[in-house]
Amino acid sequence: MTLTTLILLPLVGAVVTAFLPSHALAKRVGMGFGVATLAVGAYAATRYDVGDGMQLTETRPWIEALGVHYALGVDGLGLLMVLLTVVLVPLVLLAGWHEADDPGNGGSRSFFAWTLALEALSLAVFTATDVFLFYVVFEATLIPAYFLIGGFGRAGRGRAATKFLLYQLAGGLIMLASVIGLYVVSADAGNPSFLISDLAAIEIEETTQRWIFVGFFIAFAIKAPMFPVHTWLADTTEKATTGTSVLLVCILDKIGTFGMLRFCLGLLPEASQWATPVVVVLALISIIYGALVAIGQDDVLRLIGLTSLSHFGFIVLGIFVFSSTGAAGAILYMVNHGIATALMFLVAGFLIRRTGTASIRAMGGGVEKAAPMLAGAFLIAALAACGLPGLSPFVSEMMVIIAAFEHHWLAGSVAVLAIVLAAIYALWLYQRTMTGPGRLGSDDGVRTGSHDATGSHAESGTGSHAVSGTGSHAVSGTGPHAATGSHAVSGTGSHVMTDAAPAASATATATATRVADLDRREVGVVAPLVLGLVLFGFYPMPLLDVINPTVRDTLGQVGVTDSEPTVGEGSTEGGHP
Amino acid sequence: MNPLLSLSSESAHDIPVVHPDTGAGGVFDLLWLVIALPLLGAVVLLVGGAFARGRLERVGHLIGTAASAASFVMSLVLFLALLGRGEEERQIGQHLFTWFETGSLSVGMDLLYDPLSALFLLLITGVGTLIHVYAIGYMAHDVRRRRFFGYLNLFVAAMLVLVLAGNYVVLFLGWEGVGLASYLLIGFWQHKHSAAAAAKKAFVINRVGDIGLSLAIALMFATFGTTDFGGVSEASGEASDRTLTILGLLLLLGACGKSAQVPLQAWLLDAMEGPTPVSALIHAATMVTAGVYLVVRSNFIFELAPIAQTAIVVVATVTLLWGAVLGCAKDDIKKALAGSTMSQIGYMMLAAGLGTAGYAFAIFHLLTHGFFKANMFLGAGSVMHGMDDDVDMRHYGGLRKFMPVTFLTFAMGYLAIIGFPLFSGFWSKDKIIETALAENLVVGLCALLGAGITGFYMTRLMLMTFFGEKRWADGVHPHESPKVMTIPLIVLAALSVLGGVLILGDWIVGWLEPVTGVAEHHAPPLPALVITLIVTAVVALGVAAAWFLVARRDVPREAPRDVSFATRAARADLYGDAFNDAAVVRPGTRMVSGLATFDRSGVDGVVEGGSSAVGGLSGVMRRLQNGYVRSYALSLLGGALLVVLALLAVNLG
Amino acid sequence: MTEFVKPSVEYAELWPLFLVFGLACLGVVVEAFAPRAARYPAQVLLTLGGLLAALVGVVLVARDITVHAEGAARGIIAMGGTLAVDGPALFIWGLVLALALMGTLLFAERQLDGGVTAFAGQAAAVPGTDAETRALAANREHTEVYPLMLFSVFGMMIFASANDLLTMFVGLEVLSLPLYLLSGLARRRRLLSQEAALKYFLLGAFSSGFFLYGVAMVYGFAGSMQFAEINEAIRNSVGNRVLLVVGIGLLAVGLLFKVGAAPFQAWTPDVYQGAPTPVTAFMSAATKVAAFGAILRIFYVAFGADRWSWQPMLWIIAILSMFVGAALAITQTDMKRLLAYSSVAHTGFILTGVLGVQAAGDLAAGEVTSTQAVLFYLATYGFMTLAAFALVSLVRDAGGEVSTISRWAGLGKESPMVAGAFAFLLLAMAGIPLTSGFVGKLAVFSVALAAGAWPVVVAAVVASIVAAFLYVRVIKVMYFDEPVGDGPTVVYPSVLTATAIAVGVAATLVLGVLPGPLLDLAGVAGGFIR
Amino acid sequence: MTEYVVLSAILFTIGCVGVLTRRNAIVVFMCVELMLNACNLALVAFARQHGNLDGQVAAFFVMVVAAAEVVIGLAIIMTIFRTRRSASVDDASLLKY
Repeated sequence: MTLTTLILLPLVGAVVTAFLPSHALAKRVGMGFGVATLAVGAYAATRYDVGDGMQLTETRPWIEALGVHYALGVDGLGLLMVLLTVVLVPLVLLAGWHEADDPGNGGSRSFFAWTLALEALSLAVFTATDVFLFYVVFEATLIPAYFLIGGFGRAGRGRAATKFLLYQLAGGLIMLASVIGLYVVSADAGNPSFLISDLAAIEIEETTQRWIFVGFFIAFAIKAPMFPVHTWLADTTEKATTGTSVLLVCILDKIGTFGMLRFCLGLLPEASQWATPVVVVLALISIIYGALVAIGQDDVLRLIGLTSLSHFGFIVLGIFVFSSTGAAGAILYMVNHGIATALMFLVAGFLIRRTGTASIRAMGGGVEKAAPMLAGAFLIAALAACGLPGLSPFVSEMMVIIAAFEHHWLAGSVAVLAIVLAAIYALWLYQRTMTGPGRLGSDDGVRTGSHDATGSHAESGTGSHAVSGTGSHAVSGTGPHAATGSHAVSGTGSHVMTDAAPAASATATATATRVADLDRREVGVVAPLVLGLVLFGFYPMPLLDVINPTVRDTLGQVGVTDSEPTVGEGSTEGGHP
Repeated sequence: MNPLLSLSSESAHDIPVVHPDTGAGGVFDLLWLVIALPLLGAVVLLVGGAFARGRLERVGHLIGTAASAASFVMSLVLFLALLGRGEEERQIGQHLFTWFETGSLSVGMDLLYDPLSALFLLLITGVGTLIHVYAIGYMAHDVRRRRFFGYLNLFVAAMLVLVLAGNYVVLFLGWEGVGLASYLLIGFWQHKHSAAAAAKKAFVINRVGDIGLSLAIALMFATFGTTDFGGVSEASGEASDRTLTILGLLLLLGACGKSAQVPLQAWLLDAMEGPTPVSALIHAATMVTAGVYLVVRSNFIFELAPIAQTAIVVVATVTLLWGAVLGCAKDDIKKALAGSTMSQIGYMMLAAGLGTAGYAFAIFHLLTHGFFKANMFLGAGSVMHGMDDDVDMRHYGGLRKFMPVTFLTFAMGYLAIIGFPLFSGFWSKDKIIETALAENLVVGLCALLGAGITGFYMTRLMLMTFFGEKRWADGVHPHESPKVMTIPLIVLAALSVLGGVLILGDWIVGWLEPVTGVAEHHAPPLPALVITLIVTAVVALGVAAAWFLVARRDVPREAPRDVSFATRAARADLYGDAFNDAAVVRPGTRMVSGLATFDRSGVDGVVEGGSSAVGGLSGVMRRLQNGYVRSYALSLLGGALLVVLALLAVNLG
Repeated sequence: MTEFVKPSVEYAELWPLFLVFGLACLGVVVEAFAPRAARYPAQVLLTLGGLLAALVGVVLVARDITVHAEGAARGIIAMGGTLAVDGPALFIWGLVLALALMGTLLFAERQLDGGVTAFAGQAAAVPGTDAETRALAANREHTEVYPLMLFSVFGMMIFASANDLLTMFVGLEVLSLPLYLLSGLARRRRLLSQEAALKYFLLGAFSSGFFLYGVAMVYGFAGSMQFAEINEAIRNSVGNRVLLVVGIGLLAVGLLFKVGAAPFQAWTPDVYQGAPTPVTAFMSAATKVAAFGAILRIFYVAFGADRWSWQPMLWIIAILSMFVGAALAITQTDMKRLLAYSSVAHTGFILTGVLGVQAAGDLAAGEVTSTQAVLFYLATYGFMTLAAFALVSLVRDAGGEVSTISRWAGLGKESPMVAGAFAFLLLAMAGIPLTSGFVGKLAVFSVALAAGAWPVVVAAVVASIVAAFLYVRVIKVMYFDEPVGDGPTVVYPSVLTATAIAVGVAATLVLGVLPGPLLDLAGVAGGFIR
Repeated sequence: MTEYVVLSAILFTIGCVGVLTRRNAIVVFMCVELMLNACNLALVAFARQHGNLDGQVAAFFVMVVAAAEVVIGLAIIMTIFRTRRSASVDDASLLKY
């Protein structure tokens, strides 16, 4: 019942939240449900026994006429995805505490309700062990996602939401054909059933398997997303709020790669191997293409969205090279990408809320000076995106690259190019948004073009105007920063805050727009993510301990064994006897 | 292979196998502390700022320095302990924890402490601590000094990880860690566009090198199933020549990035945007030499990959001349020094590329260079400090009277680098040129030429800065730096002078033998003493040339424009940036913006186009629904015909 | 020529049918003799009560029905071989009656339009004349609609259970004729309504001409109108196959016309738009159910032995319907027309199920049969369509219903309940899981795939993607578009319409989440008898 | 025998063509009736051929149904005519696209 509770809790939360009388109350209650779900998720994790296959299972017939069961269970992969979901959702809620109440947005009540609904359905997706149930919740996640995209965010979001939904529905319907195919196959085998365990036991004829594989794979490729069916991604992340983007990219899109592991590899092993060359090439294209296109973006959120294309390329690559290193790397990457990209999106969201624009050019940089913590968090996210060792994505990226290299040297060599491209997009982004003197850094910058809007914001700010000097090299007179708590955004729409700095520094030559640093709530959002990045960067073994048995089982299903090193005995414990 | 470039290669049996002793016990159990101390310092300084900002601002620099100093003490203790062990027992391993593990892949957080690491430890923590002290003064007026020390500590910790790593993945961790620290420190004043851009450029170019290192790691896993130095060195003999050559070239690519070797040299001069202590520590003494460390550390691969070794020698030779040429043309004191750094690292790489015979000298030169170049950079910083941060040497002149301590310490460094007899650089560079000549004549001559040019540009720098007329603007009041800055200078000057003692009795060669193996002796074409004399003579020529070209003429405040092509080229970094721009950046930018457009109109266009095509079709079809009942009836009849014909076709066809 | 035998009438099984017919006749009598004021309550109560009783009757009959002589199918051949009361027939009866009940609720709704129903005060009065004005002023309304509807329901029941061609033809006409009239009785926009009636009538008559000619051809082939005998004749392949094939084709035309399959769909949008919305709701749902009952019966029972000859034809029709419906709906600007095209697309999907018939031996134990799938789909479709049209009737301004889609902008904010329910129904039509539409699609696709009709399934998937677009578009308009000018308001209906909507939405939800019982029921309904 | 069927086919075709070409609703309707009668002819002919009465009975039924249809049809057409003063089917084309 643990898993049912886990799914029902946020679902009930969504319904309750939706009918509460006030937004403020809805936020508290919604948050409460989010945290409670986190607690249940943590409890489920404690009940999980590493290396024991599918666990916490619940199976009861649902639609007997179709052989459908309400069947839940988690293996290592599922557990990690569940944990990722339950951790990220409260953070997203916390990060979007004020955002949904902005004029033009749909209000916090519905934001919280939809988010919880999405959480519930995502959890169901990750725990479903019946193909039908999986498909049902897989598609059902689209509804809350659709309303989250369409209801909150920037102008043009309705169109983006429609595009998102259609793309996903298209994928889902194609998959439906394959789901039905599986059903027919199982019926022909004499036992119409959708249970994964039943289906896995069936030997599916090769041609049929390939067709079914294609259906599944297209759907998952759209979900993941992969080149060339990724174009919904950038549009969506560009228009939606960053919280929504986190839910989409960090949780929902994982369903794609999750499905590839669970269904493509698990149920259709021969077809998966048959498709490997094509999939690997597509993954490599995604890796490189995503990174290149990301470099060319001006919109922060679009850029971040496209980086995920590159990262999902890595995950898919890891899955389809069929080695334990690759698969484990891919699963680990799914977790790490979730953390890293969540951080990136949320910090970018904080930034955009302050500057009032998502255009890199219009932002003009210079944020670091006024908001070092914001910039620091952003930098950590950027470095995580480019796979810096010491931050968690490195380990997974390295594992995938190693596995790809072992698969074919060319695959590894192409994939590794991404580390350069990632450095370019991540650091160039950082450079253009955070560094430099800022858009009001020079005297003549004050009255030029699009800067006016924010310039007037600064003027209308109520606090004392802090002025920073840029005279000599050693000066960046930001002054001692007041305690972060005092920076609470007033919510009146003026996001450009002034800082309490000594008037003495007013002798400097140029004024800078003051962007408030992270406040306590925002630090609360950022800190766990940063902590996770660093912790799992240095010590990912807790995750890998959960992942490895799952990988072993999955690859056992496929029936491949790892290639041996060409020389040496490859001592497992390395050079320490 | 070109006979002129052919190098001898030793047979496999005399390459020492790395076989660390993990049960050394005693003080060696605390090996991890060397890294942990500065790391802790970094964490306290960077994260602690969020909690106790005010108090930490006041004592942050002291904490940072103390962390570094403690690490130095630790290194010293370890070094002494290592000295106390037998020659065969000087490889200490420590397994901290398993970093990641899956299937057959297992990477431990392993440390390896051996004679090579020991020397690096001393260099990093020793010079590092001195630079910390210096920075207390240098950064005194920067409001973000706490953060600066945090970064410095981070750097020290990462660099220590790099040199203490027991396998290539951990090495990569340190490798990227120093890259990060370098990025943060180059861009420390990131409100300046140039600093931010330089930081990014450094990181990105380094990443190109990292491709090599990453792939090397992948190849090692594929080949050996491990990246432990022990495992790889044990099994390297069994790998195919091709694999080893590729492995060597990949490692070289990595080394090129980190050590600013041609063709990945372009970032180093820009990196001078960072505060001067950074330039001294990272971009002169320690980090940029990581490439040399990598090559020496990977001797068990390179010894079996002669082609890769040849490649190292070629790259190193080109770089040592390239850097020297840049050094001649730069008016920016730090950039001139940076050119020199490139050139000197070229020497080290050259020595490392020469194989067993050269490893020890590479490390020797690395150490002495660490001393004298740090010394000179800090000296340059001291000059800038007195000159209101002006870096243009054309605005200096005659400073020796105003900053005597700086001048004297700088002079020690100067004499060391040009190889003035008995100064540290004399010993180390001489050994390299000697070995190079013994191995290959062309390379040796190039190295000799480089020594001459070094003499020229360093003399030029010296003359423009400390001699001649004063050329600074009104309002600038050159003055000596405070004690906290000059004391490190003095210590480093002393080391610059005395660094040569390491070679006494070939101590360093013997010390490193457990790592590098015993070199076969190749007789140089001339007696060693003659070579030394020739080198000294060439250097003297260079110095003399500088004297005639610089000291005997007025130095204009503005750089003359009508200069020879060679000068122009050298000023433009030998068109390195221009080449990168034309070959990579601009096509890259075009491709990226093209792709971005393609993504929107091409890939997405298919989707959007598909949907609008359906919409258009729908719009056309809907016109058929024209409201006239008779045309509906017609369509009905048509449908009936269709149905009947279809049936007839199926049944009777 | 045998001597005349008085046919036995199986009252025990047929009484719901007769009850409906009797009620209809009674309704006419009421109309003739009851005072005007009493007619509305009398008719409504009579109809509701009667339909409810008939529904209960169907359930009772279904419970008691016995296994037919040959094999697993249950039911009896009644009325001297003209009617077959078997599982599918009873299922369809029940469904039609349930939909008719909901339809009656909509017919009786008076709160939406200022205290009168949606039907013209006096259909004979020319629009714009004094007569009309007087009729309006007197709040007159046509109460004949109830008996008309009952006749139609009667026709549908016959249609679905007809066991010979002639009965089927009679059923077809009995169900159609009242609908022609009902279409023309709108209170507002009478010109459109009358035009719809005319078109429906002319085309309907035209298509019954084809149907009848088909009857003649098949009769010519088999020498009998009885389905069982036709089947025998095909099995033994006596007679002229050309006659048979042409006959099948022409019969198909008549039936496919009724379900609105392409290329016989031309009337659907016009009639759906022009007819009074309650009528549209009723007829879009119930007619399709009954007509598919007839299609299943005629193709499975009469032509079942000749499956291979008509399946390709249905492939084409199914694919055409799905694409024409989905594609044309995209550019519609009127909600009712949009729903009409959507129903065309649904026809295609249902046909996908129809053509998924397999020999009993090819089915695995427990596998969904095509009959089961189609019946289930019909149930889901009926409820959601009816509720959707009912919801359309709530969105109004001073001029009556507002069915222009663009004017629905912002409805999500203004009336979350109505917009939410409508969005839910649209999602169900799109086939999103957790709605009945999904299970229905799954069922029909799986039988088609199992029968090897994978090209149709592929086409269906593609068409579903296209169709998804139009549903999503409407949701987008309601939720994310800014309202332009004075938007329409949502008029809150009386308990009647509200009940109908609630039932429809609830059925859509329940059948989506727990489709098991109904699927089992459709399965238990089992095969046709002959 | 065949002749009757052919004749009925011809009549049916004439009816079809009439529906498609004539504008007057009444005439169109009469063409439909013609089609129904063509069917009747065929039914009767086949009944004769097969030697059973089913077809003849059917013909009677068709006539009854046709009569009912006439009632409904004329009612609708009349209403339209009264409203529009025209019985042309082409005039009633407001509902389109």
